[in-house]
Amino acid sequence: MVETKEEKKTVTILFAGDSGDGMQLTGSQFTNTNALFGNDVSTFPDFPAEIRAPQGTIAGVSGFQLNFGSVDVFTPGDNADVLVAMNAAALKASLLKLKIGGTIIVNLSGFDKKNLRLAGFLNDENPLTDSSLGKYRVLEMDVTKLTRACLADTGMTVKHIDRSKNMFVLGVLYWMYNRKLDTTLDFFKVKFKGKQDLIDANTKVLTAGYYFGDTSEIFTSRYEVKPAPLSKGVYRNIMGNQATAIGLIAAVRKANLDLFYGSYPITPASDILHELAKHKNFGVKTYQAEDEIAAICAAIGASFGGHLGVTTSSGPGIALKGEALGYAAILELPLVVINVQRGGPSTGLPTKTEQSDLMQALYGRNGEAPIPVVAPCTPSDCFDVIYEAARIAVEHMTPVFFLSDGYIANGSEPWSFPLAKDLVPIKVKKLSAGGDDEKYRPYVRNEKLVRDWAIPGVKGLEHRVGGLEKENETGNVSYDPANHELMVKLRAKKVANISDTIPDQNIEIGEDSGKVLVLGWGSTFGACKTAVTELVKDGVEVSQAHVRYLNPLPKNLGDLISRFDKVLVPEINDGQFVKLIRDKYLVDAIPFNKIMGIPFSSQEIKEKVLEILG
Amino acid sequence: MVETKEEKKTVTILFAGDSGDGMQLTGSQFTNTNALFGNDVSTFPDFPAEIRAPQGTIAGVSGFQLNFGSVDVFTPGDNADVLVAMNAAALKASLLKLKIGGTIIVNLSGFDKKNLRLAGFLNDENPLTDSSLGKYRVLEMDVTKLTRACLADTGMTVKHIDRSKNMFVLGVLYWMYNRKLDTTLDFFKVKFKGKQDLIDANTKVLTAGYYFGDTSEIFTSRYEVKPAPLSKGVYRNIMGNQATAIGLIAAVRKANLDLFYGSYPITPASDILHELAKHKNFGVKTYQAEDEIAAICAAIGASFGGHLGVTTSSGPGIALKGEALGYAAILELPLVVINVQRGGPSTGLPTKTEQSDLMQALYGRNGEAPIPVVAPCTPSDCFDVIYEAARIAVEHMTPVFFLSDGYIANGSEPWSFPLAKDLVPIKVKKLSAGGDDEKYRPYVRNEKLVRDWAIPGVKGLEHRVGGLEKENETGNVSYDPANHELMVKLRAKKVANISDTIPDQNIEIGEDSGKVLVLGWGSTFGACKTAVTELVKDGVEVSQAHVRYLNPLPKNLGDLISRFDKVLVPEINDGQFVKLIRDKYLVDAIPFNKIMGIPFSSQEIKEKVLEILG
Amino acid sequence: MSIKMENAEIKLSGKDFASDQEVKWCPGCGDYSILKQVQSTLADIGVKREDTVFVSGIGCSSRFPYYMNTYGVHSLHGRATALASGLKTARPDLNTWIVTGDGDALSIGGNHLIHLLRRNLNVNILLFNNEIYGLTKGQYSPASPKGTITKSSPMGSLDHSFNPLALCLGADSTFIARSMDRDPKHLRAILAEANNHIGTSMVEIYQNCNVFNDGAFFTFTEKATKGNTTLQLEHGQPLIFGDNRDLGIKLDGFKPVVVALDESTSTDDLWVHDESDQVKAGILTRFFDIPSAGMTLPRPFGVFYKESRSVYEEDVAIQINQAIEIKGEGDLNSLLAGANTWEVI
Amino acid sequence: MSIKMENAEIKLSGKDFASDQEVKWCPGCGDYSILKQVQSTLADIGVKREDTVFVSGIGCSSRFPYYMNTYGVHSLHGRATALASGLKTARPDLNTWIVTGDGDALSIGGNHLIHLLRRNLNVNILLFNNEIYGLTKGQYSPASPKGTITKSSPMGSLDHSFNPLALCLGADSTFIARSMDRDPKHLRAILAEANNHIGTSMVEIYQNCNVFNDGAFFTFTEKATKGNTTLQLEHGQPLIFGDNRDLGIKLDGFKPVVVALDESTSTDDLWVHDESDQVKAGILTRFFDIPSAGMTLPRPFGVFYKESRSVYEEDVAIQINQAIEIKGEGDLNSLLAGANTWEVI
Ligand SMILES: Cc1ncc(C[n+]2csc(CCOP(=O)(O)OP(=O)(O)O)c2C)c(N)n1
Ligand SMILES: Cc1ncc(C[n+]2csc(CCOP(=O)(O)OP(=O)(O)O)c2C)c(N)n1
Ligand code: SF4
Ligand code: SF4
Ligand SMILES: [Mg+2]
Ligand SMILES: [Mg+2]
Repeated sequence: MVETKEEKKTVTILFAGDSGDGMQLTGSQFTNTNALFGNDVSTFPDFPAEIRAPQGTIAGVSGFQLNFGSVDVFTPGDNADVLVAMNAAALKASLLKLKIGGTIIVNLSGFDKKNLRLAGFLNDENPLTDSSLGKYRVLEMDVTKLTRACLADTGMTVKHIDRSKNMFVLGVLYWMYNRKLDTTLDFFKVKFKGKQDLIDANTKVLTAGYYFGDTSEIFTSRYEVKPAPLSKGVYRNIMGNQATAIGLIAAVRKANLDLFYGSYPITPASDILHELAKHKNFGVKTYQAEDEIAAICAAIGASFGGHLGVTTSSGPGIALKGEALGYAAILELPLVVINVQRGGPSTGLPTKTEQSDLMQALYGRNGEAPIPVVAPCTPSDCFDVIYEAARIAVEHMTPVFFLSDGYIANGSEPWSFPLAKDLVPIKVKKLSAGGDDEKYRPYVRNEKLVRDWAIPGVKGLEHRVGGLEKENETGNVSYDPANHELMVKLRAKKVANISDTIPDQNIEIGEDSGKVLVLGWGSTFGACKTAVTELVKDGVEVSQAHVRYLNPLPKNLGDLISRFDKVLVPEINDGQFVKLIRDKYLVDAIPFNKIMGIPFSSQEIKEKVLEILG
Repeated sequence: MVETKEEKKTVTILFAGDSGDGMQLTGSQFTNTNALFGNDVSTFPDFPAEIRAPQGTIAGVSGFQLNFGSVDVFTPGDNADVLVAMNAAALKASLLKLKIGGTIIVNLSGFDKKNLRLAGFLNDENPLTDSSLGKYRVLEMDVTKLTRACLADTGMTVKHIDRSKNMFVLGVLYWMYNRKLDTTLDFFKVKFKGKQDLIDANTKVLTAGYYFGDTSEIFTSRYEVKPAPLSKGVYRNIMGNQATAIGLIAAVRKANLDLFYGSYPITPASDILHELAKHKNFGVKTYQAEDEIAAICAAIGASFGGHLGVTTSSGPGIALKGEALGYAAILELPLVVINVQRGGPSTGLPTKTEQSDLMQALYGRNGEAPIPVVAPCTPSDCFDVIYEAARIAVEHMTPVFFLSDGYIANGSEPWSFPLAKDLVPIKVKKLSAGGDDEKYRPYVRNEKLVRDWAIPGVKGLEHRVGGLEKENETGNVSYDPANHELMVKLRAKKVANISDTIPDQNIEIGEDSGKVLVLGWGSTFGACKTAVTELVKDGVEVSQAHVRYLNPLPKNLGDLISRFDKVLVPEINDGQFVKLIRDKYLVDAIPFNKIMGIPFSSQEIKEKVLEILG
Repeated sequence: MSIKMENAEIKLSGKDFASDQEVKWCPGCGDYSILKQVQSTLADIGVKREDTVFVSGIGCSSRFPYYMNTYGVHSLHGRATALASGLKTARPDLNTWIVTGDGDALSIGGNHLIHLLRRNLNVNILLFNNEIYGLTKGQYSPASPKGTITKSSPMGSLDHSFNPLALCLGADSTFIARSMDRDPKHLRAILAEANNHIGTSMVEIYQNCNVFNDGAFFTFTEKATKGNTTLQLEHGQPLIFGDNRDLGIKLDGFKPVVVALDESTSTDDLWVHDESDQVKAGILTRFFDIPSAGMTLPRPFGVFYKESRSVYEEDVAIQINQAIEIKGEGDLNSLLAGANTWEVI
Repeated sequence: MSIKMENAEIKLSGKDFASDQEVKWCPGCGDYSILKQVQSTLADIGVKREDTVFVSGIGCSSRFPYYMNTYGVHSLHGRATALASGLKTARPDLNTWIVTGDGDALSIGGNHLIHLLRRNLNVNILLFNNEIYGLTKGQYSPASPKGTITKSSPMGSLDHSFNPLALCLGADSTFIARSMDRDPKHLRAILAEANNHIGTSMVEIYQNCNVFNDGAFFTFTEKATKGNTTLQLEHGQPLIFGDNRDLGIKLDGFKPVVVALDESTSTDDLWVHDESDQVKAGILTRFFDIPSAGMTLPRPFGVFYKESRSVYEEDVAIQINQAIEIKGEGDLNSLLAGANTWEVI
C-alpha cells in the first residue's frame, strides 16, 4: 500500500453521530491525544437538548468539532476538513459544515433503509449512492460490522458491542494522523477500573481501527500535524466549566477563605457544580438549592458568614436572581455570580450558545444597583477571569458577574496552567476584633470606598444589614433624601473605582490606530483573532481589541476606540455591548450580529470587515 | 374684626402631622373641595414606611402636600405657602419645604415637653418660643384643647375625641380659603354611615374650626383662589392608582374581554388591587397570588385562556418576574405588566418615589426579549396610558410594561373623564373557528407581524405553546440556527412596528427648535412643564418634550431632538433614559438626576436649564 | 354551581389525542407508557380535545403537552401549577391537566404546588416521580432518598427527601393517589378517578428513568417482587397484599403492622381502607418511614384520600355574581365619573 | 459530631440583647412582647451576642433583627429561610434564629420553608402569625381564614387557608410548637425548648396585629375565654383543660373528643401527650378542623412534636472530612495540573 504523508498546519474534524454513539467521548479522546502530542487545540461540542432524542433522526445528532494545529488555533475551525458521519442523519445535519473537497468517513450500517428514512431521505434516496456527495471524498467503512466482528468471540451482547464502535473510528483517526494510542489506552484503565473485560474489549476495538487504517486500501494518505510552537511550559487540556470550577478553588485558597457554592442545576452551567462536588477535600461546600433564588440567597448568607459565596446558573435562572442581586449590591458583601449563557429568550435553546444576557447582567434588577461584570474569552481564560471575579468581589465587597457561555463552557484548549504560588494574592480584609467605637459602624469605607467585612463570631462587631436604604457609615435604616442620593452615588463610585485596579485595554492584534477596530467580548475572541490576524497579514488596516472587563470598562477604552475610523462590534446576540459603547463614547459603533445559537466563523468576521471597508 | 381678602393664583399647603393624625384624610378632603370648587389641583402624599412609626418622632411624620390654583397647576408645588404642623416633629421635618415668609399653623399641644423631646429638640429648646421661626408667620392654636372642648359633652372618650382634631384644622382652612363645608359633610355621611354620633361629632368639630377662623383674632386675612380656566367639561378628582385601575376596566370593556388581575401586595402598587377588588361587578377577577412569580404566571395562563392578563408590582417584585416576562414575550400573548416604581435598589425606600426601574423594564430578562414600555406622566394620564398599554398588548399580542411611580400613583388631580363611547376602540382578533389548514399554525403573522389569538375551547385550533424556540409559523420546537435568528428578528420587528401605531412625539411647550430641549418621561412632567413654561415666558430659548412611549420610541424623536443644541434629560434616578437617547441618537444628551426619593421641584429644573445655557 | 364539561359527540380513540410531534424521550423511558394511558383515558372519559388543556413545567416529563393533540402550555420550570391556576380561574370550563416532575413540582415549584392544593382548583396534577432530574442529566431531586449518588452528589446526597404525598396532605390536598408507569390498567383507573374528583387531584406516578435512575422502583413494578412489596388500596376493602394475598395490615394503636393471614388472623381484624379518613391516609403516606415489627411495610398504590371541598374558581364566579346582584352589572360611565364630579362651563 | 456553642462568660440580661435602634412597631402590637421574651430567653440561655444571628424576611415582624444587639440580617421577602440555610451551612457554630411572618413564611417563602424543614438545619424559626399582611397595610394572608374581609378581599377571601403546623409536619419538620404573644412565660419556655432542640425548630406564635386584625386570637389569649379554648400540651401528661381543669380530650378511635372530667371519666381515660408520636401530633394540628361531638376542640399550645434526625450542616461537615480522609487535604497544584499534562520545551 502506498502511503503518502501530507503535512498540514491545521485540521478540523467534526465527529457526528447519534446521541448514543459516544461522539463527545471520541472527540475528547482525540483532543487529549493531540494536545498531549503538542498541538494547539480548540474544541466545540454541540449536542441536542433532549437527553436522547429519537435515535437516527436529525434532532438526535450529537456533534463534536475540534481544530488542532502546528500553529496557534483560536477557534474550533470555521469548516471541517474531515467529517465523521456515523449515520445518515449525522451526514445530513453536518454536511454544510464540511469544506468543499473535504473528507467524509461514513459508517455504512448507519445508512440502511431505516436510518435513511429516519434522517428524512425520501424513498430510495441515498447520498452514498447518488451523486450528491460528488464534491467530497467519501471513505466508506462498515464500522458496526467491523466492530462486531472484532468482538464476536467475547461473549458480549450485540448491544454492548455496538457501544464500542466509536473506538473503532477513533483508532482509524489515530492512524490517519499518526498518533499513538497510549492516552486512550490509559483512559480505558481509569474509566473501566475493575472491569478488565471492558478494558480488553475497548483496547481491541481501538487497535483494530488503527490497523484497519493501516491495512485497508481505502486510505491513500496519512497526515502529519506537527506540534505547535506553544510557549514553553507545562500544559494540560481544559474545558471552560472546569477552568471556572478550579479557578474558584484557587481563588479561595489564595484568599484563605472557604467556598460556598449555591446552585440549582441548569444546562450548560451544571458541570461547574459537578466539578466542584468532586473536590470536597478542598473544603468546598456545594449546596444544591431548591431553586435559583434559594441558591443565591444561601450564597449571600454564606458570604455574611465569612465564606466566599458563589452562585451559578444560565439565563432563565439568572433572571430569577435579579431581586437578590440588588440585595447583595446594597449589602455590599462579596458574591460571585456565574452566568453560563445559552440561547434565549425564555427557555430558548438550552444547549446552544449565545451572548444575549449582557444587558440582563448590567441592568436586570430594580433601582440603581451597578455590579461589576467580567467575561472570559476562551475556555482556559475562564480560570483567569473567574479568579479576577473572586478578587474583585472580596477586595471591593461587591457581587460580581462572570459571563461565560455554552461555547466557552464546553469548549476546550491546551492550557499552560500556573503554579499556585504564582497566582496573584487576594487581599481579604476581614475584621478580627471590634474597634474603638462604642457601636460598630459597618458602612464606614476606606479610600477605595470599600467597607470592611465584619463576620459573626467577633465580639464588638455585632451589626445588622438589610435591603432598606442605610444611613451612611452606621448602616441604620434611613429614609433621609440626601442620604439616599449619597449612598446611591457612593455605591456607584465604589464600583466605578474598580477601573483603577484593572489593566488598561490592550490591542490584541494590529496597530493601535487605523481604519477598523474589531471590538469584541467573550467567546467571539477566537473568531475575531483569526479573522483579524489573517486580514492584517493581507495588509488590511484593521485591529482587534477584546474586552474582558465590561463594567467598569477599562479607563483607556474611549481613547483607544477614538483612534479608529470605524468600530465593529461582533456579538452572538442582537446587539448589546454595542449599545454600551455607543451610549458611553458616542461613537457610531457598528453592530454585527449572529443569533443562531452557534459561534461566528472567522470567515464571517473577515467578510464583514471587508464589507465595511467598502 | 377686619377681614381683608387677598387674591392668589396658586397656593401650596403642606399638612404635616403624626401618622395617627389623619393628615392624608385632611389633605384629600381639602383637595376634593377645591377641585369641586373649580380649582386646578395637584397633590403629593408622603408617608413613612412603618405602619405607625413611633408617635411624635420625625420618623412618624406623615405629610400631604397640595397645590391648587386659579391657573393650571402641574405639580404639587415646589414650596409650601402654608404649613400645618400638628406637632413639633412635623414642624421640624417640614420646615425646609416652606417658603420664606410662609405661614405656619401650629397645634400648640403638639409642642409640649414630650413632643419637643421626641422631635429631637434639646433641653428647653422650643421653636415656638425662641426666635428660630422669625422668617415665617406663625399662627398658634391649641387644636387638641379646642377639639376636646367642642366635644366635651358628647360622652366620647378623649382618645376618640382626639381623632377628630384634624377636622378642626380642616374647618379653619375652609374658612381661610373661603370654601364651603358641603363636600366634607357629605363625606361624613358616607364614611360614618349608620353611626350618627360620629357624623354629628365630626360635623361639630369641622364647623367649630370654621367658626374659629371667623371669630378668633389670629387671622388677619382670608384668601381667594378663583376657579381655574380648565377646559369645559365634567371633572372629577383622581389618584394615579385609581386611574390605572379604572383604565384597565375601561380597556377590557371596550375590547369585550374579561380582566384577570394577578398580583401580590406591595407598596405602592397594592392600591390598584384594592381598587379593582371593589369592582367585581365588572366581572373583574382579582387573584392574590402566593408571590410575584405566581401572579405573572397566573396572568399568562389567563391570557392563554382568552382573558386580558394583568400583573402588578413594584421594583423588587418586578425583578422576580423577569423570567416569566421573557416567557410571555416568546409566547406572544397579551399581558399588561404594571410597575409602580419606588426607591431602590433592593427593598430600598418602599414609600418613596423613583424612576429607577426603566432599564429593568427594557432589559431585565435573559435573551433577546424586547417588550414595549409606556409611562404615564400625571395621575390622570394613568388612565390614558394604561388604556394604551392594554390596546397594544391585545392588538400586537405582546406583554407591555406600564411604568408608573409612587409620586403619580398617590398623587391626584382633576380629570375631565371621558365617556365610555368616546374611548378609542380596541380591536381584538380572537379566532372563533379553526381554519382550512389541517394543522393550526399558531405563529402565522399578519402584515404587522402579529399572530392570532387562538383560545382553548375552539375546535380545530388545538395547539401547543412554550418557552423553547419555535419554528416559524407552526410553533413547533425548533433548534434550527437560521430559524432562531429569524424568530428573534421577527419578534423584535413586531415590537418595533408598534411605532407605526403611536402618535408622533410632540413639543409640549416652546418652539420646535432652539437652544435647549428638556426631554423627560414619567412623573417629571409637571416640574418640567412648570419650569419650561416660566422660562419661555422669560424669553429663554427652551422647549419641553415629554415621552410616553419609551419602547418603541416615537419615530420622529431623533429628528425632533436634532433641532436643539442641547438636550437635558431630568430623571429621578442616576441616569437611565439618557442612556437610551445617547445610544440611539448619538447626541450628547445631558443627564440631570435627583435620587432622593422625592420629585424635582420646577425651580431645580429651571436652574439647571439656565446653568447649561451658561 | 358545578361546572359541567361537555362530552365529545364522536367517540375518540387514544390515538386521536396524539399530536403529530415525534416523541423524543429516551427509548425505554417510563414516560411513554404514561402518555399512552393518559391518551386512552381521555378517550374513555369522552372529553373534547378542544376543551382540554395540558400545562407543564420544564423537565423530560414536562415535554408531555407537545405530544397531546389538545391545547397545551409548556411553561417555565416549576410554574405549571401557577400558570394553570390562572387559566382555570379564568376558564373553569376547561378540562385542565398539569404534568410535572419531581424536580419541577417539589423543588423549584414546591410553593405553587402547595398553594394550588389549598386553593383546590378543579385540576388534575400528574407528578412523574423518577426521583431524579432527568432533563439536566441526572442530579438528585427532593424525592431522591438521602445518600443517592449522582453527578451533583458523588459522595451521596445529604438532603432528607420529601415524602411527596405526606407533604400534599399537609397542604390540605383534597385528593391524593399513587400509581406507576408499569401498571397501565391501574394507572388508567386512577387517572379516571382523578378526573372525576372535583377539586385538585394529586396523582404521584412512579416513573422509571432508565438513563439516570434505572430501576428506582423495580421492587414495586417488577413481577418477581411486586406482590410482596405493594399494597393496592381499595375503598371499603381490608388491606391485603402478598403474592398469595396472604398478608395483611393491622393497626396496633396508630402503628401499622404486617400480619400473616392464617388461622389466628382473619381479614376482619385488618385495617379497612377508608378514603375519607385523613388521619389514616396520613399513616399510609408514611409507609416509607414506619418500621413495622419485623417486616417491611408494602408501598401503597391507589387513592389514599379524597375529600369534598369547595373549588376556588367556582367561588370566584359566585362572588362575581353576588357582586353583580348587589351592585348591578358594572356601568362603565358611572365608574369613569366616580362619586363626585363638577362641571366647568 | 455535635456542634457546641460556647456560653457567655458574663451573665447578660435581656436588655443587653436590645440594640440602640428605636422600636418602630405600632403601639400595642404583639411584636413588642415577643421581642422582650426573646431577649430575656437569650439571656437565660446564656449564649454570646457575637455568636448569635437573627435572620428575617420582610414584614412588620421581620424588622426584628434591627432591635437585637446581635448580628442580624434583614433579608428579602420570603427568603430568610433560604439565606439562613446558607449561613448555617457555612457557619454551624452560630446560634441562628429566623424571624418571619405568616405572609413571609407561608406565602412567598413557602418553598424555602418546607425545604429548610426537610433538610433540618439546626436553626430556630419564629413564625409570627397575625393572619394578615401587616406591613403592606392589611391584605389577607395564607393563614387568614376563608371569608376574611380585607382591603384586597372586600367581599371575603376565597382561598382556603393553610394549617401552618400541619403543613410543616407534612414537610417532615422535626420540631413543631405553638405559643402566643400574650403569655410571656409560656413563650419563654417554648423558645428555650426550641433552642435546645437539635434540628429545625418551628415555633408558630400567635401575634396580635392590633391595627389590621385586632383580636384575631383573643378567644385564646384573653382571660375571659382562654381557659376553655386553649389546651396546654405537656409531654407525658393527659390532655386536660378548662377554666377548672375539668375538661379533657379522649380519643375515640382516631377522633378526639372533649369529655367532662367527672365520676364517669377519670384522667386515666384521657389522651396522654406524647411529643414523639407523629400521628397524634398530626391530629393535634388538625384541632381546627375536626368537629368534636357537640363541643369545640380547644386550640393546643406547646410542643406538638419532636424528633431526632441528623442535621444538614453537620452532614456537610462530615462529608468534607470524609473526602479529606479519603483523598487527603486538597492540593492546589495537583488540581491545577489535572491528570494529564505535557511539556513544551
Ligand atoms: C429556571 C430554571 N431552572 C433550571 C432549569 C433546568 N432544569 C430543567 S428541567 C430540570 C429538572 C427536571 O427534573 P424533573 O422535574 O424531575 O423532570 P424530569 O426531567 O426528571 O422528568 C431542571 C433543573 C430550567 N430549565 N429553568
Ligand atoms: C418581593 C416582595 N414582594 C412583596 C413585598 C411587599 N411586602 C412586604 S411585607 C409583606 C407581607 C407581610 O406580611 P407578613 O409576612 O405576615 O408580616 P407582618 O407584616 O404581618 O408581620 C409584603 C407582601 C416585598 N417587600 N417584596
Ligand atoms: S432522561 Fe430519563 S426521564 Fe428523561 S427521557 Fe430519558 S429516560 Fe426518560
Ligand atoms: S401593622 Fe400590625 S403587625 Fe404591623 S406593627 Fe402595626 S400592629 Fe404590629
Ligand atoms: Mg424527575
Ligand atoms: Mg402577618
